[in-house]
Amino acid sequence: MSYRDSRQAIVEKNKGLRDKQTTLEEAVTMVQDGDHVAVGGLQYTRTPVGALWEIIRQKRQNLTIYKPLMSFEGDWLFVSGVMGKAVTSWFSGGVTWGVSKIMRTFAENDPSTFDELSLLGLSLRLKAGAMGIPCIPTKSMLGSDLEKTAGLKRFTCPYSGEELLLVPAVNPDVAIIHSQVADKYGNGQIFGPPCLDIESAKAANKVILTTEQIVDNEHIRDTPNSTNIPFFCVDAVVELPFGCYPHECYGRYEPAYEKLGEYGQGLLEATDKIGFVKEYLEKYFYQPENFEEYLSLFGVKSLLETTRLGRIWKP
Amino acid sequence: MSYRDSRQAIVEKNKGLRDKQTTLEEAVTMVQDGDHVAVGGLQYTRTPVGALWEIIRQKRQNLTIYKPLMSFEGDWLFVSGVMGKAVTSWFSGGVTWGVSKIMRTFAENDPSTFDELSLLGLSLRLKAGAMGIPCIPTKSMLGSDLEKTAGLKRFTCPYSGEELLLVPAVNPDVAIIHSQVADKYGNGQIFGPPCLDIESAKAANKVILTTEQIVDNEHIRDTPNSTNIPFFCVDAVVELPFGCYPHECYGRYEPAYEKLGEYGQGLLEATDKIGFVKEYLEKYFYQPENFEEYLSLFGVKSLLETTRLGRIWKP
Amino acid sequence: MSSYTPAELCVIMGSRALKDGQIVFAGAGLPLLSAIHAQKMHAPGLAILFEVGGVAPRIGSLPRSTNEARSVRRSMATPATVDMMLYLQRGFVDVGFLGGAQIDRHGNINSSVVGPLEKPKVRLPGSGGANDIASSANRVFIISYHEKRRFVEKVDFVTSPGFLDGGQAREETGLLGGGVERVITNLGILEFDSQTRSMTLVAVHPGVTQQEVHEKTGFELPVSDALEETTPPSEEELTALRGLDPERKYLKEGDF
Amino acid sequence: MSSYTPAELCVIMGSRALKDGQIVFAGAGLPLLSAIHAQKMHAPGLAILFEVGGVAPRIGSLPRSTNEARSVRRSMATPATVDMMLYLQRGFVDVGFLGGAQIDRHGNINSSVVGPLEKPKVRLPGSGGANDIASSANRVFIISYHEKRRFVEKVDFVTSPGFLDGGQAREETGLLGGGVERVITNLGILEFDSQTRSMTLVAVHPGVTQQEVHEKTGFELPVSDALEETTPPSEEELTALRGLDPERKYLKEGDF
Repeated sequence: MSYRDSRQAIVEKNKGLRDKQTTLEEAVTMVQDGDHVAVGGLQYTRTPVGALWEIIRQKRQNLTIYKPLMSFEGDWLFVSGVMGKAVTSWFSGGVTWGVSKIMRTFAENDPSTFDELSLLGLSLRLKAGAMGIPCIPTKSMLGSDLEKTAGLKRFTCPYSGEELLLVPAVNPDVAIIHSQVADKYGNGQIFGPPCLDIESAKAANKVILTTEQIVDNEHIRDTPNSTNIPFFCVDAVVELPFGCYPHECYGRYEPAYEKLGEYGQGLLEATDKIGFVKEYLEKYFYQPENFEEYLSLFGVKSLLETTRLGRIWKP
Repeated sequence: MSYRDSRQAIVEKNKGLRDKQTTLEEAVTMVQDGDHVAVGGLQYTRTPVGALWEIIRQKRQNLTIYKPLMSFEGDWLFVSGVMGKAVTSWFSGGVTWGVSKIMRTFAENDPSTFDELSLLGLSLRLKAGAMGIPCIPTKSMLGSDLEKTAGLKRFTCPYSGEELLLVPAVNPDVAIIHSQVADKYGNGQIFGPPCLDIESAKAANKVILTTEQIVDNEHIRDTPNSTNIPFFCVDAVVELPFGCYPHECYGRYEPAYEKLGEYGQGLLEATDKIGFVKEYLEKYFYQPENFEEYLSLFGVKSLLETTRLGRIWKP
Repeated sequence: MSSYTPAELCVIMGSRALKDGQIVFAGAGLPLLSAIHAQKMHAPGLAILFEVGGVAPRIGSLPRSTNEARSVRRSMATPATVDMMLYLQRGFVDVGFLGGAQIDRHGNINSSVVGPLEKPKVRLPGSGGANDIASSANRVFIISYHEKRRFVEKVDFVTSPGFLDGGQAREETGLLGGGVERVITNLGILEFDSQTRSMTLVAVHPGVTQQEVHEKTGFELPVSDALEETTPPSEEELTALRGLDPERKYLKEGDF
Repeated sequence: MSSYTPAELCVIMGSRALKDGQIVFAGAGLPLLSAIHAQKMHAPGLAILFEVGGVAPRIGSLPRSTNEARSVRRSMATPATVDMMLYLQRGFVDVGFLGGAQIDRHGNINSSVVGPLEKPKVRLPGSGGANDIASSANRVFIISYHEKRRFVEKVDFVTSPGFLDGGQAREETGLLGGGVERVITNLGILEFDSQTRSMTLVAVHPGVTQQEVHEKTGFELPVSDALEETTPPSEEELTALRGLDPERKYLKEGDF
């Protein structure tokens, strides 16, 4: 979508104070086949797993996904057919289970499915989009092969004579973000590092916000310094406890390392990698009636354990 | 100072975790005659009045001052000879006492003492400086006379074909900022709007941070989401309660409207405007032994009253 | 005009121009009163932003400036100034509401300098966020007291762009915001011709003659074929408004 | 090398290279252990930053990635990722500490692809923040296991720039960070010639022969006239280190 069209999308939408609470099913209908979608969090921290789970269930196809670093969810998005292209700085599973074999299968078979940028490069694409400018200069990636593969243009600053690269803005069709707290209007409060979620929320033309907990607007007004996603960016709000599980949500729960390990180790050992992930999707994504049933498959013990470990102010 | 020199200034300084507490007198010696200085706050909110008070007492000369909107402090900086040039989007006193006659006297006599930019334009000059880039594109100021008077260069985005202006970065020699809370390392927590203070702290080569209250580093670690000025930006920390008085400090005290009125109305009625400000400076700036004595001239009643009115969570 | 002041009239006309659900950047004084009045009367989902970092605050005591803690009272967020201004550039601000200023035929505003910049007759405070609002808000409303010295053929200095030299000049320069849509004065309402982008009288307030408007305008002012008379403020509108400024700091008789 | 593993040796050499007061961007694994070890041993004022948003955290349980809450434990601030990476660009990061990777004679690192990009033999995970660190950190240290397939004449893909084609190539392209200053391996320490910007062996660890280094390097490696032998890790250094990784997740015997 062009720079002007992306601005027009913001101009035209209803940004006012209205109740934006909805169901996960309904919220996800904002995402259309072929859309460019920014996904919040970073690697396996604060990934909006629940919203991606529903997108996979709704069988959206051929999305271009922007995420600062991709983790396990990248496997699921590729194998389900949801993701046609990953735009990221890093793509693998966890650290202990080696390089993602799913990423390798897709990217080695068709390199155009994985567009690599440096982390700052991708950050600045979203940042420029958030700032309402079509491009922004940077020193990063100069001279590297990423400069060429990303098709970046050189730029000489007319004031200083400095050589830089220009990174083009990106304005995704939708951003999907998970916050610890939000109100019904869409004021989101992310605790811990906001990753690129603030930039994504401003850059995207529409925003789906899932949250651990909906709070009263008066609580937001009591703690305005903590609001980092303002309501006028947001189009749908869904309360979704454990919405990042089995990834982590800062201050709420740690990653479910054991469950991630079952997946990671299983994939490592499987002969048919794609088949293994398809079975995983079948069991955990397509079969459950709803997100609570999904969580039930992992069990209460895991939820309690990750919660206990995830406490920030633990002694 | 050139883009490269400003980077080198950051590269070379000791940015580590060390006790940076010092006295107001000592901290202000970082500012040299002729320096470019970013001043925190906006109009009369969270102005670092105490630090400016000490700069005026130390008779620094010919500074270029960057402030998003200038208020009463602009009069004092001009008349004391501290400020040779104001770079700002707006320069007057308060709202009730008309256009600042001091600003008019200086700027009508020598227009080069007041460089006007739009608020976003000035914000982006500091933002680019903070981001470590020498310039940044914007749509603001296009076609206006500010484009010409600020000497801004046009720019065509090579990706979108959009016409924009390039705003040159500024990296002030020093930024002066007042926060509600800080630790000895210089981790500053600003509550309420941070104005352009975060950008200024990153853009400047040195940072003087005055604060209402020094807190233990463990308090900072308990509330890391509230830290908006990280320690490695900061070079000196000074505990200075009522450090914005008679301006306001969000959540701590409102402006001392009555005292500002005495100044504003007095200036309005004075025949010799410059003489009036000189007397004001003599009485409130040069004569007091220290900042406590300065505050004493306004009296306990005003401090208590502004504090009472400044409470955020008042019933 | 016996039962309301020019300021009250303008604030209520401003309030009526605002719609529910809009995001409004409002300056202190009459624009802010218009926005709060609209919230009370017909636009509960309208949200006000302030450049200092206020996001949909709940205004109590009227702030003397939009740049102080009173403008951030019960705000839903407290963004940095640069982020507030960038919301404009990204298209999030539906209405930029500017106060009185020197304004010309094409809606350009001068708040910088009367006379030549090199040798000013009067140096004014400057833009603040007004240039950015005029550049990038999706539409701009202006409230101004109607007098000849304010409504000039050509401003001495374009601080904030309207339609520049008229016609397609604004679009050609690359600006994206819609520009000035409406000027509300104590005499009537002015809009801009879609071709020439020249200010045109589209409505007069009750009891105001076209003659009076022409006399108080510093350039030849076209009049719309469909000139209307505005509906005077209702008692309900006036009562709601007066409750917002009980000390009548902004609503008093006379110019503003 | 009986009393310590190659990983332990490298971490301690890395720790010694760090100075008090430095701001260090460290990846998970050995670089992070070096930085924490330096803090404990000789650099209490050294601060570690993580791209996810950690600022001088107090690491407890070792994180499996630097991008999780464990890396933000008792952090002094939690900036956005873009802001963390921009600190690099502004010059705030004294040392960028990168882990093992394919590295060439001029210090260029490949973490993207083995073989041609259009038809990869192995697609690797990619840069993460490594390109940005290599581009803009004031200096870069690399820890790598020393083997022929890692130390190559020319990397297939320059993910992160060292000195590019050597000589003045890095400066000429406009990069500002200092580039790779030191490569620490389990065999010795390598630095870059100030003219050619080619990797040069400047020290070997106790018990390591030059011959062994040459055998395990995939290009002709110049040796410094002033070749030194490093001082082996002390008991104190080893004890401190082992306390940081009691499960020996990272410090175990073998390559890393």
